[in-house]
Amino acid sequence: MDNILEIKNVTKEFPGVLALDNVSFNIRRGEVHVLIGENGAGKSTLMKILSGVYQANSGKVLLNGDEIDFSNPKEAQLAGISIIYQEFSLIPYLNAVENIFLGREYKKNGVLDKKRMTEEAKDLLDTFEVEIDLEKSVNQLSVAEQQFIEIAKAVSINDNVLILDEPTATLTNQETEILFNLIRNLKEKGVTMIFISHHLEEAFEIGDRLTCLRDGKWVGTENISDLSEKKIIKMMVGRDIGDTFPDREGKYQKEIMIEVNDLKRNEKEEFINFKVRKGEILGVAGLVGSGRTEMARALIGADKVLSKEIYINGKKVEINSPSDALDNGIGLIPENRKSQGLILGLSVKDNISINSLDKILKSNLFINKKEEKKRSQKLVEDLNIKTPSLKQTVKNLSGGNQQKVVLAKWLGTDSNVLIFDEPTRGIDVGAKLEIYKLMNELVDMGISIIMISSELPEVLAISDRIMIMHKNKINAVLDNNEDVDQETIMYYATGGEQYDRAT
Amino acid sequence: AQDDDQISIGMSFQEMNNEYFIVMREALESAAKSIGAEVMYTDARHDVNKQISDVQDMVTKGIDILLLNPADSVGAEAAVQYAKDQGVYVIAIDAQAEGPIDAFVGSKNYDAGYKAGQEMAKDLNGEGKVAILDGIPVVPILERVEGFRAAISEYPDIEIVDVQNGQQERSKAMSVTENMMQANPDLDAIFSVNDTGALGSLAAIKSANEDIKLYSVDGHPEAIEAILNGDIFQATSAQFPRDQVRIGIGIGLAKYWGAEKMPEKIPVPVKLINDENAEGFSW
Amino acid sequence: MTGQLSDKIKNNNFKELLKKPEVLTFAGLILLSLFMSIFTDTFLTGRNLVNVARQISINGIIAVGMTFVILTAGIDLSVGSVMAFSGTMLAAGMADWGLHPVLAIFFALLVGGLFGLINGTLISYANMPPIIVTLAMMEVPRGLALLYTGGYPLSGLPSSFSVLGRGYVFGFLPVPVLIMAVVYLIAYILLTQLPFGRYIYAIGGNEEAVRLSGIKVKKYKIFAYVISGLTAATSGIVITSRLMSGQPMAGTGFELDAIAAVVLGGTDIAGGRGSIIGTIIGAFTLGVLTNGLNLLGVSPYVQRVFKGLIILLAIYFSSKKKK
Amino acid sequence: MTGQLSDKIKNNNFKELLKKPEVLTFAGLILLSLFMSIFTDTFLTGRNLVNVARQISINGIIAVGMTFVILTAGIDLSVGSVMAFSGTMLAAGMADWGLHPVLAIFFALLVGGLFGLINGTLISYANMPPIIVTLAMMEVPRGLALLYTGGYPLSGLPSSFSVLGRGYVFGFLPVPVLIMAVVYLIAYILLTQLPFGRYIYAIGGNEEAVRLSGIKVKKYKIFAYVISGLTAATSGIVITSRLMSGQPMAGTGFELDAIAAVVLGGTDIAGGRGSIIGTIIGAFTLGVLTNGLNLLGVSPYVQRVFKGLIILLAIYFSSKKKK
Ligand SMILES: Nc1ncnc2c1ncn2[C@@H]1O[C@H](COP(=O)(O)OP(=O)(O)OP(=O)(O)O)[C@@H](O)[C@H]1O
Ligand SMILES: Nc1ncnc2c1ncn2[C@@H]1O[C@H](COP(=O)(O)OP(=O)(O)OP(=O)(O)O)[C@@H](O)[C@H]1O
Ligand SMILES: [Mg+2]
Ligand SMILES: [Mg+2]
Repeated sequence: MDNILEIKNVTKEFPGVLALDNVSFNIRRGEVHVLIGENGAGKSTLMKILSGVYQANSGKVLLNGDEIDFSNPKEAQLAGISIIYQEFSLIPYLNAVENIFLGREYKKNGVLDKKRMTEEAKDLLDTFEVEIDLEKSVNQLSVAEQQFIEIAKAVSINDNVLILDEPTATLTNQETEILFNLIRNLKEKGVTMIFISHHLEEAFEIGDRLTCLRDGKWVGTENISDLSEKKIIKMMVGRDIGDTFPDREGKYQKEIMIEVNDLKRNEKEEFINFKVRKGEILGVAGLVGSGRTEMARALIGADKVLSKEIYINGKKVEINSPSDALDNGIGLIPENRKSQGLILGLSVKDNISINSLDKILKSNLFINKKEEKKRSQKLVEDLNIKTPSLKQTVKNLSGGNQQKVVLAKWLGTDSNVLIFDEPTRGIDVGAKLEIYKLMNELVDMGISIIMISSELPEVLAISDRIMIMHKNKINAVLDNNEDVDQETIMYYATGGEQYDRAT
Repeated sequence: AQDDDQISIGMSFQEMNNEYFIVMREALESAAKSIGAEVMYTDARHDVNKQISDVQDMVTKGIDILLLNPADSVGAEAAVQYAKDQGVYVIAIDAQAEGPIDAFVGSKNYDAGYKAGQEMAKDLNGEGKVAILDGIPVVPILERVEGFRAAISEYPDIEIVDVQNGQQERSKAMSVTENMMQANPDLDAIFSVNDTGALGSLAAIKSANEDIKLYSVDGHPEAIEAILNGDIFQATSAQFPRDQVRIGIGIGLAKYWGAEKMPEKIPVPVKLINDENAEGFSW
Repeated sequence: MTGQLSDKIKNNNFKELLKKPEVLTFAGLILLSLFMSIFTDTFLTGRNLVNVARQISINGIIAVGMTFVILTAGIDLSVGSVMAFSGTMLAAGMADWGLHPVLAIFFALLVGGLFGLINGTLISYANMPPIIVTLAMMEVPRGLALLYTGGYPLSGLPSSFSVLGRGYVFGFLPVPVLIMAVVYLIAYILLTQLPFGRYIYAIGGNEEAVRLSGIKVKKYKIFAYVISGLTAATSGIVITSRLMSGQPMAGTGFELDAIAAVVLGGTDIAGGRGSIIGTIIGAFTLGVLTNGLNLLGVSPYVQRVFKGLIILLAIYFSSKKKK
Repeated sequence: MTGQLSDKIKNNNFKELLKKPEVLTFAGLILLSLFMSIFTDTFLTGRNLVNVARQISINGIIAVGMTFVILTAGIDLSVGSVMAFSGTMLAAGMADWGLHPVLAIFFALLVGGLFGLINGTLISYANMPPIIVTLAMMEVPRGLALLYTGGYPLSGLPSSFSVLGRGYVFGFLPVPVLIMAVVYLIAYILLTQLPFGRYIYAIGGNEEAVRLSGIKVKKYKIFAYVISGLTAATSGIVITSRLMSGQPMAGTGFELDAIAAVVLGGTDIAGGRGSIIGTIIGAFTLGVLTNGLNLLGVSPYVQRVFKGLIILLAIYFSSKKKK
């Protein structure tokens, strides 16, 4: 087996951050090479260097033995390296065909050959076994559909090396399976792949070898068959962290904290009704597109509803906007932290205090800046947010730390009900554990948590009860006991009615 | 008012993209040159607030005499006041300015409108449908329209069927005229408050192949040329911008030298130019 | 069952159609025209419609370049000044330097394209915000035009040159309208049939993603501004011929009319979505509005109020649809 | 070792400081002033500096509201027209309806605020793009002003009223400058000391995130436009007093000057970043430029070219720093 890529002493510095520190390892021809590491370890940065987005400050990369120095992604593509970015990079108002062929349009007689492109795109997507409306602009498609279009785009360039930066973060299990089949197919065709994921089990499922980065440094490259999950985690965080999930305590109280009645967004939907007790974690499971996010948004008044009754501590409250929700102690930690959770250009402090400013007023008018700093500093310490200072703009934090900033913001408001929408999406194991622990601390304080998650192990490990949605309605609400497993949840999530254990 | 002996003259124009004012600037420069005076000028771009700033800056620079071509009669008062307070002699040119000005030099605008109206009535043999292409509502323009209306009122069979505003700007006047012709298909003649507007009308009438006679005020070289061409543009009441400036400077200098008994208002006559006397006319 | 289904499809298609903002504006245009036809007896005459078409040609042509720029999520406030400067240079070419009209026209286009190139380069390479670059560029070319002419309009153009602004083809179609039609046709082909057009839309949708796709974003963005410069110059040529003189002060405020036409035509001011057909509809709507109000004898002051309110109304409906 | 470290820190602080775009503009302003002091003997006189301050007060006040609006990632093109209408109503209040000046001033502010409210409501609730709403609103209030006055300036104001535009305090400080200073002080407190200011910045950074955080985004966005309407009206009051007449055509093109001041002052046209101190620096820079060029006796045509180029240069440097 020879090396298709040799990474030698690559160093990359951003202002104030050493993202990659003298990293060296090789990628073998035809393998699926898994790259792991905590948030901010430098994985995406390294991949962006390979694909010509960034240039290394020092060190070199050899492709088939020749040194490469791409100054833009096109050059990398021409040399056979393409990448699917962690952040979506589709054009929202163009359709699937237009996106797939962007930059390499077919022409006939000097004008666009739309027919040929449509046909080829269709063929390509057919091999993925997904049906995508080719007429619709991609911003009208689901996240998963967009993901497949991205992959189709990369694959159709017919690469030597395909880089997938957390492609599964937004996919369901089934969709992940389809993706893995695709990866196996490509591997058979001789495509070399670099695969980044925070899901360790995925490494075992499709990976050949694994490289781990920590704080921008290379930690090791091993055959996956020689590794165990525990070992990988130790490589990542540099120590044993014990279990991946904290112990579930289930100490919730009797009183109902929040009761949602007759929530309905439009005529086509059925009513949604549920309750959450004080100090309880209600897990919300369901397939992508089952309407969990939309339920949550409707609940806090971010979107319009047809009908909705909400009781907090038995008292009826009117929630017609997120600010009503805030006033009544309900907060949403949204699923897309960059576009919905953070003000990327503002500092850590400003982000954290944005919705608790009126709690710290001087003479009822002015911001008490000392108090603001103190409170923010405390939250940063409590949540162990890695940031050089309170003044750092959140844009420069890694994903996990950004997520914690959103959390800190809501902890600062003394809310009683917190809705976490995919709280651990794109977050490393260490940070995940911290977030789980934090949830436990919150429920200990009597806060109620609604946790929307597509990761079934997480739902099973954290929730007191599990609510399963299917096609915008609640299909089942289960007490989370020994009888409930992934299979049960999937059964209801796919529309099953009365679950019969015997069959 | 300044420490050195050289006389310094400043002129603040309401705008500087009309030949009328450019000619004034030329007269200003050549007159100043012949007496060895320093000269400066500014362009208010129709904004009287900018004009005040411009005047302040020129006064700061040390002018002795200010020729003020006001963008607005009332609004220019602050500029007049400021200049007077600093001991500068202020002569309003072309349009009246409020405040303690030393003199006003301007055309007999009422006459200009009246003469054009008379000429139009004569050409139409006392009957027809006519329209007014109005302009920016400042006193001289208003007086022209007044004069024109007075002349027309002497002819009961001439009807003013439309009044539209072309803002004294060529392309604007052109499209306004187009619409005017649509709304009044049997239009015989148009009176424009100035030549720039009339030239816009001319473009519209020509490309529509209509037969509508044009009358105006100013004496703009292109208008003279059009009159000589002889088909549509019939006459313009010519003003004498160079003379306005020359008289203005003269009065300013007299004041500067200490003259006390000076006329406060010097109306400059206008002259009707038609195809008979257009040859050789120029500002 | 099948009947129901096809009904549903039809219904959907119809709804889809209604979602296109330019369709809405088109409906508005029809309504407006209907209104004018009923309340004036001159609106619906051949001569008047030809007139309206000629009146909008200046703004219509400028709006083409503006469409390209706005699609890339940019804006070009310099069009009026560039138009004035190109027109002035055209007149200077013929009157002062004795160039053949055709040569002078090329020169004028070159001047317009050059300013587009400068705008585009500053925006693309120096990463300066379009609104500011082109705001500053409202001053420079106009200043140069005034400087060159000393403030005078430049006249003395060869009489043959008047055909571009005042002539007719087939006896009824004004040349400016023909020029406008050609410009729109070219723009239509560019935007819908060539990769270039794709990139223009894509850049407005997600510039970073387009860059990562290996497309030379900077180059195409510059092209958009060059096109805007060229259409401004084309308008400058038409207006110079119409007025038979180079007018350094022409085009003041034209940028706002062009933007209004583009946005009335349903193009998203934030870029990425829109169509050139929408733009011509938008330009016609503005033209019919002004013409109609004039024919109705509405005072120019009231016209301003009307114009503002109607733009608001149109955008209100189209932004409601978009949601 | 420690010496080195503290050097490094100092260096860093200095670099941080230089990164603030308003610092850059301030340096530019100093440079420009230095240049003018050397090349004219009148620039650096008390009287002239007072003049410059008074000259910029109109634009400086409008630029305050513009700063709020731009910080929220919006824009307000209607300021010039709102200013004209407020000023006209103020004059009408005193001259036509015999209102006491103080009452008339309140009325003018009310009118300005009302137009801000309309702009803001359309932008916030109807979700219409700011550039279009305020573009259309360039026409409406000016049309109303012209309609009311019939196009004439409205004069006949009580002479006591002239103090706001022409008076002095302490014998040397022009009242308009004092008014401007007060407006800036209030704006500074609003933006830096109150939650409101934080929200304004945050909304410009990521409106959706702020909304989901439970902040009443729509309300605060409307406030920004109301403030812009109020500062436009304040300018209208000052200018009406300076001119002792209500001028329906005042303020044409003022929106561009205000935007230029805001952006020269380092505020990001895309919202979320900037400062009110930068804006006053920007306004002064523009003022010194015009005043200096006048004092240098530069021809008005060349002044246009210069002004455009200097804005370009300033933005070039500040956008380079930002990167
Ligand atoms: N453009 C940038 N400017 C400044 N710092 C950056 C930039 N991009 C990345 N960084 C920093 O470089 C470090 C590595 O980031 P990178 O995105 O490579 O991490 P990652 O391993 O992909 O993390 P994740 O798992 O969260 O995606 C982080 O500290 C990040 O904050
Ligand atoms: N911008 C959009 N345009 C059109 N449809 C959308 C859009 N966003 C979401 N949808 C659709 O709305 C439905 C519900 O989506 P929602 O995000 O609520 O699902 P979810 O259960 O939260 O899934 P996820 O795991 O992706 O968060 C899906 O069918 C999805 O495809
Ligand atoms: Mg990453
Ligand atoms: Mg979701």
